Amino acid sequence: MTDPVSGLIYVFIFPGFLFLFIYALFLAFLDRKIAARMQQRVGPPFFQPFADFIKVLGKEVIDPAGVDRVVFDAAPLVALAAVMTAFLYVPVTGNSPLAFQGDLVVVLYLLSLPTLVLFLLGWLSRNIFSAIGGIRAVTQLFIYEVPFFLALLTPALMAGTWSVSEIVLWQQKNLWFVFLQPIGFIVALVGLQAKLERRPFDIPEAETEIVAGPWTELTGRRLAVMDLTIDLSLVVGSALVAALFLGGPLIPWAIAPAWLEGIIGFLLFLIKTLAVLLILSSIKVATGRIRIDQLNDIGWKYIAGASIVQVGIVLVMNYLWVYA
Amino acid sequence: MTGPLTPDRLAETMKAYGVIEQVRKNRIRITTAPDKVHDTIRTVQVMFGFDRLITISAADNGRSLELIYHLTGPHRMVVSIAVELERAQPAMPTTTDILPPAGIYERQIHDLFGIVFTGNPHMKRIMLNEDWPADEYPLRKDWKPDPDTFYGGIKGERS
Amino acid sequence: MSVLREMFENLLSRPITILYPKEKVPIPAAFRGRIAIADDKCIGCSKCSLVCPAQVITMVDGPRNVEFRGKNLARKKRPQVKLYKCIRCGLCERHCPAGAITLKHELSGSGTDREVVVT
Amino acid sequence: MPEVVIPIGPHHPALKEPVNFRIIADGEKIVRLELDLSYNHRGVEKAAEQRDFIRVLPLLERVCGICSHSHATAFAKGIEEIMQIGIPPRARYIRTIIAELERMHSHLLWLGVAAHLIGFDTLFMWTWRDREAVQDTLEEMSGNRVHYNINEIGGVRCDLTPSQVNAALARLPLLEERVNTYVDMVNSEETLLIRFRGVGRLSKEEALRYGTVGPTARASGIDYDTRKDDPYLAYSEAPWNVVTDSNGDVFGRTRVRVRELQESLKIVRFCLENLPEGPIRVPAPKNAPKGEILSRYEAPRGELAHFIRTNGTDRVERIDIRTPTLANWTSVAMCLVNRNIADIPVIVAAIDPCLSCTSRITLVDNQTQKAGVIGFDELIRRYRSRNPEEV
Repeated sequence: MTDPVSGLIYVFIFPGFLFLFIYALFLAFLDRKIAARMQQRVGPPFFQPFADFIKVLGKEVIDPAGVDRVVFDAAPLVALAAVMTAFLYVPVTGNSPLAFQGDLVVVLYLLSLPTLVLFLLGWLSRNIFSAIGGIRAVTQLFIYEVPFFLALLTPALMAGTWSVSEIVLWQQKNLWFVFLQPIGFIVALVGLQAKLERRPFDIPEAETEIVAGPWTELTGRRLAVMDLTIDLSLVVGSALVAALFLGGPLIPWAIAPAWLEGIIGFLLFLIKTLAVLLILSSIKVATGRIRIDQLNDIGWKYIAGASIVQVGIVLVMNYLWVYA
Repeated sequence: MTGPLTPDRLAETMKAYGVIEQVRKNRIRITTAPDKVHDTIRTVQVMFGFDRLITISAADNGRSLELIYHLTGPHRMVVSIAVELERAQPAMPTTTDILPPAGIYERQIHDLFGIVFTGNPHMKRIMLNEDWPADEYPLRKDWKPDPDTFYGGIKGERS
Repeated sequence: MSVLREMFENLLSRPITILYPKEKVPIPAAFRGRIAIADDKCIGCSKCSLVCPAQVITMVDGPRNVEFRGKNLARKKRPQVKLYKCIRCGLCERHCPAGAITLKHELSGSGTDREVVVT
Repeated sequence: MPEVVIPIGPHHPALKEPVNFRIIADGEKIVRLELDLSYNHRGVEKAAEQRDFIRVLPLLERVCGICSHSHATAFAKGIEEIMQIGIPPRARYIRTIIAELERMHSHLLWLGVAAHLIGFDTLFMWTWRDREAVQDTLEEMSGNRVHYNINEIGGVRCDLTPSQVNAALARLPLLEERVNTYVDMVNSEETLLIRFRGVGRLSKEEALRYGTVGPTARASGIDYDTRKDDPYLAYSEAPWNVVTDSNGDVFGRTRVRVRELQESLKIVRFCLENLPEGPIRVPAPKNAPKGEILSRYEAPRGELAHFIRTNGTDRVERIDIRTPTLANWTSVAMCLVNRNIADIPVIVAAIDPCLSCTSRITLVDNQTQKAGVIGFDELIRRYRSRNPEEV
């Protein structure tokens, strides 16, 4: 990082927390609006997620009997912090200055923290529904984690580097990975949908079966923070998939003035994350919730199988590439 | 079972069990004694294939309590087996062993009319709330909601 | 996945829900709304209070002479309806010989005093 | 996980109305359950004995919100039979139209709720949007979307003007087209198939033995339909046929209900097109002669039985209402054992429970896990031992 001021701005203002907060609320609104319009409903106004966040923040915080208050307050904050730091390594207007060799693994690890926090919350709140919800959250984590990581690591395998920014650079020179590894792209999208516990995979908080799963006892600011975490991880997840498979914010041919390239890069970033969001929303609208044992069969048979096949193809292509 | 079942053929064979009357085109009503109800239903089930219990209705006609078992079968005929029980000690052998759904209706009739079904596996209170006075049976004619008792949260004022 | 095709058609078409305060839903002719009593036609026969299932119509004395089927009657009583207890079933309107009591198209509104009466 | 008691309590997002399950589950598998109803018991039968025939009909309509016309028509046709008065053909046709419109709006409502219970909210929104066409027709004809109050002893309260008939006919083509899309959607949509197929399977013998009625029974291949077995109103004249299915599981019940929608559309179109002219009411006497009748009616959820006894006054001496949901509760209890917790809402919704009907008279499932009372398997063992040739 050159000088501390631009570093601070990078971390806190522009592609950092403030932008992430606003963009997350916008994406949450867009997600609900697309789903509503697909069901021929009008849908919420653009500030609805922000209004929800403020309202829930103001609500009274109820501690269930016999619950360790401190941990119950701290857990959502841990999840929020994890997701926010994950966003710093994802390139927004060009390469992220904080990039280092292996930041892809860090981002993936930070993204899976909220699920563990959900399990902890479920177990902590001493309520039968949240306990079952917590167990389901962790079971689902084991099912989709392996294929999701494999799908996201195959671009790194082909690009030969473990840093998200360098993968984006590699794609700038050659093809985007969505054309090179289509199966990996599909598995990544399905894994992302499962990580965010959205419609086909929202088994942990299946409201018609176990009230709200781990979310049952969350009230007031805890609920607001956890909701925000899920919205943030939607942004981080779709930005990550956009960066790894759709070429991120860089354009193949260079343009003279540096600041213009930054703006175009940012616009590209927006367009690509919105494209990923459109796909995720339509998955959410088109499907119904599946049971945890069905997820087990589908998860291990098809999704894991597909990601292993993808890794195989990438190894073969690497082998040919090196000797071609 | 020679040929399709006709009301008079059914009436003929069931004459042994009690008074028969033809209520409507396809309906027969048999009035029998309480202890003969069980095997009346048995013969009707086995010989004439009445495999479905429509309902067990109970009524209080002032003098005595009446129970009517309505059964129907694939031939679309309805047989109603009626039985009369005296008011003081209304008791009946249960029919849950030959009609599983009967367990449901018997427990409800027991709550509302106080007819005891001997042999019903679990005569738990089902319909009225827990603090309902045990010996009061609301649907009997002589029961009136007396104003000062509390019926599950509502004062018993006259409707 | 026939659902997909219809979903994307809906995405581009107008939503079907009506934003109530701005656009109003048309009220059909037979709608049973707020009760209204035409005092000039009422002959005080108290049929409506007998027929009312919720027993909210009480007859209060209201002497008046009324012209009914050519004859001139001096009626003694007229109906009074507890507005917020009325279930708007329309039986009074159906059984009133003089067509005095009808259900309008407006809603009966809401209020705290359950004994509010419409005469 | 040790055996855990999960209270799917009276207030639960999956249940539209208050019913209480105490599920004893081992992990995700349900081991035993105890079901308890009567949370909105209102003593309708006692109240009905104190109202004369004009004032009792609105009360009976309020036994249930969704099948209000069923209760009123079953009662009215029972009393008319005791009084031996025949209602004019136009009134019969109007009652059939309202009955079938009520079946359509009840089935569409159920399809939406079933989709919502497995999280498929899109179908929920679409079915309830199409249901509005049925509700608008009902509101135009009777003045109210739910309690139509169209019945009277001796006929119908208000007539159908030609404009109402044409407005209703104008809505039918769109409804038919939408219902056809739902029929193939139910058969081909993977999201529904994966959650409905094989869940809560009832064989034909089990369905008969547990006394199930309506679409739940017809999905297991039993062709009982009171409109065909004991024809009333205009069902003998309208061209329609009984819908049965062989699957027996929730998927089968969905198919039966959706195809019944098509049949109802046919009946409504037939009745609207040849609505006979003539009066809509016959003056009915004030008192009914002494007598009793079992009036059977095919409500949207199954066969509804009103046992009515009159004693010569203008009030009913006894009315015993056995609603379809009550008859179906046993099959729910039997289907739920050793299923997943995730399947509870689906299986419960499959019989389309209408608790306000049932709560007027209630049921508790006959397996309780209290000490001293036999459990479910013991009940079956005793049942089998008593009549080996039966099972």
